[in-house]
Amino acid sequence: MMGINRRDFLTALGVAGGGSALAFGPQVGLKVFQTLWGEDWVEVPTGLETRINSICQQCPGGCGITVRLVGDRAVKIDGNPFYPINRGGLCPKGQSGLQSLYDPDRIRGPLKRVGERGAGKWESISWDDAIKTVITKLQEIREKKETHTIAIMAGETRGLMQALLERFLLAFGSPNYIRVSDDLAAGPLDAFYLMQGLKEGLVYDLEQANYILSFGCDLLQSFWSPVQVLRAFGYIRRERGSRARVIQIEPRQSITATKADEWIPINPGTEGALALGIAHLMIREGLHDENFIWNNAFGFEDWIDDSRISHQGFKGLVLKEYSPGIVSSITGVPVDVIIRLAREFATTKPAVAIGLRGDVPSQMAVHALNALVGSIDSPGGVLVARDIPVPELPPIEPDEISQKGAQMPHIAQPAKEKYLLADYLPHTFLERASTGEPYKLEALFLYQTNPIFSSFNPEGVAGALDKIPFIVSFSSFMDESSQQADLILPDHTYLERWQDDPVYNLKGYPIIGLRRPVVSPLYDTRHTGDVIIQLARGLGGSLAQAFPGKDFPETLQYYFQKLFEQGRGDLVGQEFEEAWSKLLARGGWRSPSYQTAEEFWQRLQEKGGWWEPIYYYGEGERVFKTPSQRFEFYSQILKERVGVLAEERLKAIGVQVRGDKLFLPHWEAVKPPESNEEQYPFILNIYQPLVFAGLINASQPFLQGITSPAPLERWDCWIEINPELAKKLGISYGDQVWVESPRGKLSFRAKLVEGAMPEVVNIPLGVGHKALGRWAKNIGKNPLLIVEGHLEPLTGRPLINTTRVKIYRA
Amino acid sequence: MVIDPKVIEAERELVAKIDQDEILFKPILSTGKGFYLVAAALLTIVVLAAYAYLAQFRYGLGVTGLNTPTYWGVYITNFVFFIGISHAGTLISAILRIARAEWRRSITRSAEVITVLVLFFGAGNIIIDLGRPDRLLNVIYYGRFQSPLLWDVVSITTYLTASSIYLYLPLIPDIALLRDRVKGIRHWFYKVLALGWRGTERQIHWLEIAIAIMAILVIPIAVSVHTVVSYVFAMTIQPMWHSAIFGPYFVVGAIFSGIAAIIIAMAIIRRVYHLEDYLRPVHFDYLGVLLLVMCCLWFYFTSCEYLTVFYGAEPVHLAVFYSKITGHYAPYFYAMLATCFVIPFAILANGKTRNVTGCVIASIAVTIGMWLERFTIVVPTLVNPRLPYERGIYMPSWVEWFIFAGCFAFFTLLYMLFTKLFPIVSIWEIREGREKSLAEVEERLRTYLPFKEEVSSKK
Amino acid sequence: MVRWGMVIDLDKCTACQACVVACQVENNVPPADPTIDAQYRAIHWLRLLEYREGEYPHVRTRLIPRPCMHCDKPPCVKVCPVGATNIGSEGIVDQIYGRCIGCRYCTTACPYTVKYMNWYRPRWPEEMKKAFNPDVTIRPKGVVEKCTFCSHRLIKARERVRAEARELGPGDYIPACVETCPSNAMYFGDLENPNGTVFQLARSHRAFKLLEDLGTEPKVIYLSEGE
Amino acid sequence: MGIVKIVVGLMTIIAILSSLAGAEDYRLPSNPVEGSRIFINKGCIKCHAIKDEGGTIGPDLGKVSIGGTLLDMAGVMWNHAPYMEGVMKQEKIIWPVLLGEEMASLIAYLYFVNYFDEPGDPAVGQALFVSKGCIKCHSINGSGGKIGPGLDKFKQNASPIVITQAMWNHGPQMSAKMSQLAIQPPQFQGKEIIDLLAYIKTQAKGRIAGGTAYMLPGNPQEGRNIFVEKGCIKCHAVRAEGGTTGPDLGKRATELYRSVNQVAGIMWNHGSTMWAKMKEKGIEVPKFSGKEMADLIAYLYFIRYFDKPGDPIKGPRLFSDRWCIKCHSIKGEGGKVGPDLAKVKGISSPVDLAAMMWNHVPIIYKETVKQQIPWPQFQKGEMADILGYLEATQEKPK
Repeated sequence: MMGINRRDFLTALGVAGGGSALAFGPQVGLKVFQTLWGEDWVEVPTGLETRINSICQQCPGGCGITVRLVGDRAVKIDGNPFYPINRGGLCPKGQSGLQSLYDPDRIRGPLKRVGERGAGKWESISWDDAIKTVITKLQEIREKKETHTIAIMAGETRGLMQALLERFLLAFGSPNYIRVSDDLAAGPLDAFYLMQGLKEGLVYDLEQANYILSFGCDLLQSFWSPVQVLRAFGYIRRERGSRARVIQIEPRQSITATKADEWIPINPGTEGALALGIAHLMIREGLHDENFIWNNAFGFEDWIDDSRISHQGFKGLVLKEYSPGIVSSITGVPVDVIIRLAREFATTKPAVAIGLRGDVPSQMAVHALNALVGSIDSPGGVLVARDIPVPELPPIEPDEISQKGAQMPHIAQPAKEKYLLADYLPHTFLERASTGEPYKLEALFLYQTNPIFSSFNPEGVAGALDKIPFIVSFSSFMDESSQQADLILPDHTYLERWQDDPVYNLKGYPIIGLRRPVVSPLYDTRHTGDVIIQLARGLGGSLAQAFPGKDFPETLQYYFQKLFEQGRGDLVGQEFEEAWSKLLARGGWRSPSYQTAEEFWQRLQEKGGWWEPIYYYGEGERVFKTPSQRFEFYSQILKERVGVLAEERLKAIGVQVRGDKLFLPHWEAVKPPESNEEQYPFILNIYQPLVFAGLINASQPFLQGITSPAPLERWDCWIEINPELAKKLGISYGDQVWVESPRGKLSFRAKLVEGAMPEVVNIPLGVGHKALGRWAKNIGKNPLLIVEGHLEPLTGRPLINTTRVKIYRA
Repeated sequence: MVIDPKVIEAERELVAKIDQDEILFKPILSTGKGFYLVAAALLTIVVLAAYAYLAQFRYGLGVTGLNTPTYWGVYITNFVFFIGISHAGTLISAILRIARAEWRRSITRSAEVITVLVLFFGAGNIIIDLGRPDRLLNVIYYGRFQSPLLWDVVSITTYLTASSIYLYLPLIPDIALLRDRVKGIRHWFYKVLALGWRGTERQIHWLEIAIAIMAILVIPIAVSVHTVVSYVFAMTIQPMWHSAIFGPYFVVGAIFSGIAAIIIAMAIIRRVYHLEDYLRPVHFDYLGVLLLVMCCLWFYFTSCEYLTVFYGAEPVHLAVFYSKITGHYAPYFYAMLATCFVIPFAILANGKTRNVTGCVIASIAVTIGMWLERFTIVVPTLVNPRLPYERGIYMPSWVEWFIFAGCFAFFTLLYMLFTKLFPIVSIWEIREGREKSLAEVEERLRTYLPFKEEVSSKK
Repeated sequence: MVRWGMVIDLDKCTACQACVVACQVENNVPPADPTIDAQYRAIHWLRLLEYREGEYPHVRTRLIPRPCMHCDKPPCVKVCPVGATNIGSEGIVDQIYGRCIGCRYCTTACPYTVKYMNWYRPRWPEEMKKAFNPDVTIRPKGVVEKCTFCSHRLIKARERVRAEARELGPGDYIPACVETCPSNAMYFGDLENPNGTVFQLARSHRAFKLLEDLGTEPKVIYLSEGE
Repeated sequence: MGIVKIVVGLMTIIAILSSLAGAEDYRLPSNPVEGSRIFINKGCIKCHAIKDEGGTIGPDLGKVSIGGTLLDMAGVMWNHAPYMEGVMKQEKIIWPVLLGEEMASLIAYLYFVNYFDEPGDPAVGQALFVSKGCIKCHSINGSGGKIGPGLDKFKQNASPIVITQAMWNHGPQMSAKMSQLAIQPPQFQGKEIIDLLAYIKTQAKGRIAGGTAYMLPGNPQEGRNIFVEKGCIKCHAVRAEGGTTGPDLGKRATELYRSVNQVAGIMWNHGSTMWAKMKEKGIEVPKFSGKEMADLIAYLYFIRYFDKPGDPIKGPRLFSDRWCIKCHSIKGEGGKVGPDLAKVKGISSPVDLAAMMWNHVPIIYKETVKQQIPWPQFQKGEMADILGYLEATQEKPK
């Protein structure tokens, strides 16, 4: 407690200079002077100073925050020193969080569209009316027995909120929960699935690694949980005994490449080939971890299956096809560098290779390197995060209509036998749904997502939204997609609401943060969880019974009560407590810092979260969920999925490779079919600066102000060109340059950077909004408008760095 | 040969008029339409400038083109420039007085007026440049003598006082003359200012002593003023500011621009008030020679400065250097070189072109050039900071241009008003020259050289 | 006597600029907008400098966070005509906004260009004024402002320590930038305390200062990148 | 005169004994781990680590065994106080002030740290599984004898104490089987049992309902109850209180000051003897469930923790020998720099006194330096002696 602060602002205003004006008499003089001088006074926040712990939501990273309040005003956000994700640190996004709370362009109450869609004409309505409108609409749909024609699109959300949304759909009778997550930030999750059989939980134990080989993963800028990586980076550099080496392989000299020990420029899209080249050398020189491969891997050597057919193994393939010479010619990386990398990577243990979620074979190639050095489920390698406990909600009993509706095919389901590895395609479903394939949507709810901005086809998505008769947005801000909505039911910002935030950290253990309101809602907004529950209650029947609490906070308390009953973990604490918990857990002990559920709930609010800081190595069953219960170089999961496909189908989905090679890590050029290399000689490389990774923070001026460390690159978007190339094209610094792809052209300000490859031009992603308030609207351009958006043949995931462009002076 | 007595009468009248220096009183006693037109035009500019300043006062210095790191621009350039011009007067007139250069008699007044008036604009530009002009008095309340800016405050105040006195002293006899000629309010006005001047021996004696003291006093003050002005820059560690020759360099530049200013002023007065008889080509010729000398000196200092920087080749200094030689400020730099050296040198070095027109052209060039010189000293250094910041290009805004123009207009207006109140050529000194100096010069010359009489008398 | 100093380990620094934003939030530095930024008038008491060397592919880029150096021999203090810029007994170079006359002599004299002018009255939308830190005055137009090592925190720390009847210890007073640094690359403390981290790091073989040859004796010490 | 002295002396002894006997159970901590929070909150962690985690300025308290009785440990703290005070002044750390209860809790925690096993080596365990002959009866992953149950049925992450408890519970049967099969019952030395348990643990296959099988650490108070309820006390005495069939465990306290599974191993090693004796006496072999064994062992572990009553003769002597008397007086006798120690208020146990001493270290240290008195050092037991004396001299409120 700090006591009361009472400090006047601007009292030291220069009255002295008003002397001449005083000639007219003090009062009049002062008035004249002030009018001329144009100064004003600022109200001072006063009141008791307090601190409240909560969880940041400026990105999905899940950092713990401590908000400093003076009276009822939040004045500063800092990291919560007890919170294991960030330990008191906070990234610039977290720091600028108050600008989201106090954004002058926030939506201040429920809005109903009047006039044309997208015309921006709104009418304020009461919450009761708004909810009634939605209920009426939903009842209509229900009466038509078409409950499956509603869908919820949700962005980065997890935990109870996701559970409630899914539960609402299920109880209502729709399978269409569509989670849109920021794929750029994830690691090679598809490879993780194909080779280890797990869909989530991929973490890199950076803190214990000695050699980090990053294949285009812009760790320091666009990782899903930035502070964790930044913390780990500081730690491995200087805090622990030995200093880890970081190698960044990337076409652009990103901040990560700048801060790495070495930057290795590489032709875009060939990272997988380099990984295979490194694997080739490691195997040829016998540097791979034979022990791991013998005990824990499948498909390394050639093998014979049950039906006596012999198959090629990883070793054979790599030795045959990826000699350094070939790899060098594909990647543009000199042979000696490849040799050096292979030797360093194999001998500086623990080493870890980190990739991107690009094309599947490349992902597999990178992930295979981890197995080659035995860095799977070992300190300093790839860990498999322990499950985050999911407290159960009471079962629901949907009625007949709902049951029928929920059994309908998912609306975003890919067309049959296309995109084998995709359950649903959040990025393209809207475009398909607008054609009535598989069925038309009657209502769409948007929660924490802005598909018009973040999709590759803004016009297409906008057009698709146009065809949906009823759109409800829960956004707190007037973003592009909310502009197209019929009804906006604004949510609180993250500093005004209750929420849980389950997340795992880089050490692979589960954490559940408690986000709680630090200020009471500034405007007439409402928690979307409350709205969902109100809708359910309004609709009645089985829906009303589906929710255990009367509102979201009550449900949350119920949820944590269940967590308490599970008898796991403890409240978050200092590093010592982590070690102490581990020490106890090693002997099978646990000593929580609370006894009763009330105490748990109380202290949870004080501390900010719950954790179970335990990770065990060697739990083979948990780490390898593949058919062979081992790490699979030869992915049997993929084989099973592909197996049903005939030759022509493979051709149709664009997979060129056949036979065993298809199931092994390999490299194939991802060549967009319509690209003409002569006409469009450069590759467009889109990257995400830290402040806009996640694409939700463009409306915060502090972040716009630091988009780039370099001059003239703030409040704007730019194109990075190699100076030599620029000279050839007659472009100089600051010129406006047209960037033209087959899809269209945009002009950007030219920045000449030595750290750009001559054949690659780089553009940051994050600005270029057409809405979202005064600090985002019409600032910069969105390069996604000219991206061709090719889809990965197996996952249907868009590949953003395959577009070819030409550039010329505007 | 018989001469028409009418002609003789006319001639006699003319002589009497010349003796009475009627033409010098004319501007004061009668004012034409042209004056009002010009004054109105200038006043318009001044009002616009005042408006511009009011905008700046209200909204802050943001209305200028200044930025980070170009914190100083036109105003500081003006400040240095006007202070430089001020050397015109006092210094030239004082030196000429002390040197007893007789040709000075008709030009001292116009020079001294420039000094006094222009100093207001020099100091004024500093105040205009302040972010908080309302706190100006803090300089007195909290003044810290270690700041070169405070040295400036002191030396400029001193200089302003000294040069005002130095202007006023030789003005007293002329005011007395005017007092005796006019009636009404103006009589009363001149009576107050004349301080009871009767032209007695004693008064003349003391006046001459006072003028002599002031003339001597004003020279070191003038030199110090501009040295101190240069110290504002030289005392920092910024590249191409932190230079030991800045003191003399600035003084030379100041005298240089000062002479140019006098020549222009003289030319205008001569034309407007038809003073061809008083301000003769010979004056221009002499001043032209002086200007030529200063021009060479200026060039010498400039080359010293730039050559040492170039040869020393310190990267930070070179960055500034090249921004002037080949970079964004090259146009300014070469314009300065042309107007400060090439044009005046070409005109003045040649006796044939060193006529009135030639001198005026050269002077105008020098005036422009010296402003550019100050600009290229102030701005490029700031635009090229040591650390890798963005190089903001400084472009003065309309406010700055208006205030700049306003300063010139206001200065001209005040100068015009002065000519309407006081004789712009010192009448009594002209008369004194006519009455006493011929003999005195002859006497002086005798002390320089051997003369026949002396030889004979010695024998 | 205490001498406050900062050590920035560039090997740990990740150029995330959290310090930059933390500084702005803590010190009520107004956010820029496209116009202000294009006019080079954005104020960042702490900002990132970018040095680029070499040609593709052998490019070396260095990113250096730059607060005020709080020089022991500050050129800005020397030139201030009214003593608005001054150096405290504990080495913090501070700015008295109420005294500054806005002559900008200090800004031009500073070789690090760390001082900023309020060209206009700082502008905030009404809503964002709620986030003002009550401990830091809002600057009026026309005065120069700068990094103060968050000296208001020192004042508060002193009050707190006095209330607890003890001496000021390490960690009691930390500027906002150091507090937030996610990679723990920034250290702050007493340069005279031989047991302090800052003292020891400042003497590391990797230590260097910006423009050391100017003799301004900065109290911000950098640790170079690499082994 | 002589007789009077003896009488007074005897009375003092009785007073001290009775007060200590009363205090003993009170001091038996119910949750020794609680002290870990005091360890953090009071800032001990800034300088000291526990098993590698924490500050590096002071020694790692999880590694140096400062084991001993409660007051002995307080004595060790006291002895190092001037050094700590110096370091803390340098580091500008505030001297942590402790309440008596907090001090007891903290010391209990530090004492308790070694209760937890260091992790065993599964590889060694695997070898032991064969060499100790377990494999003859038990199987793991299908290989091994079929006489006993397969040992991979244990639940994953289960505490090893669950396994040792099961061993104990099945002990008589196993023992019978072994004698039937003429197998020598295995004896475990040192950490062998921990390695063996580590091996079994890695092979555990059982699923855990509800996600966890962690146990709360043993509760010595509960352990004491179990010791009585399960009838251990019938054969074993602790400090002469209890049966005499088995050895007095108070005398074996040092042996029992080991990690939980080592103690379990010791119990196992003596198992066949005990069971035989029990059979002889017709006592049913006690079975343990839940965390009973952990609690019991925690009690045994804490036996050594109890101080012996202070020596009434040594106490007063120490008071003058260790220069206390230079500053402090008792009932008016002694120095006047510090307070009269007989009049100090709020004392209910020697630990309170120890805490008070600790809290005043900075002041006392300053004074000792001023008066050039060496820092008083207390050897084993001496703290109990002097504090016992001081407590006995307290002016009890009537």
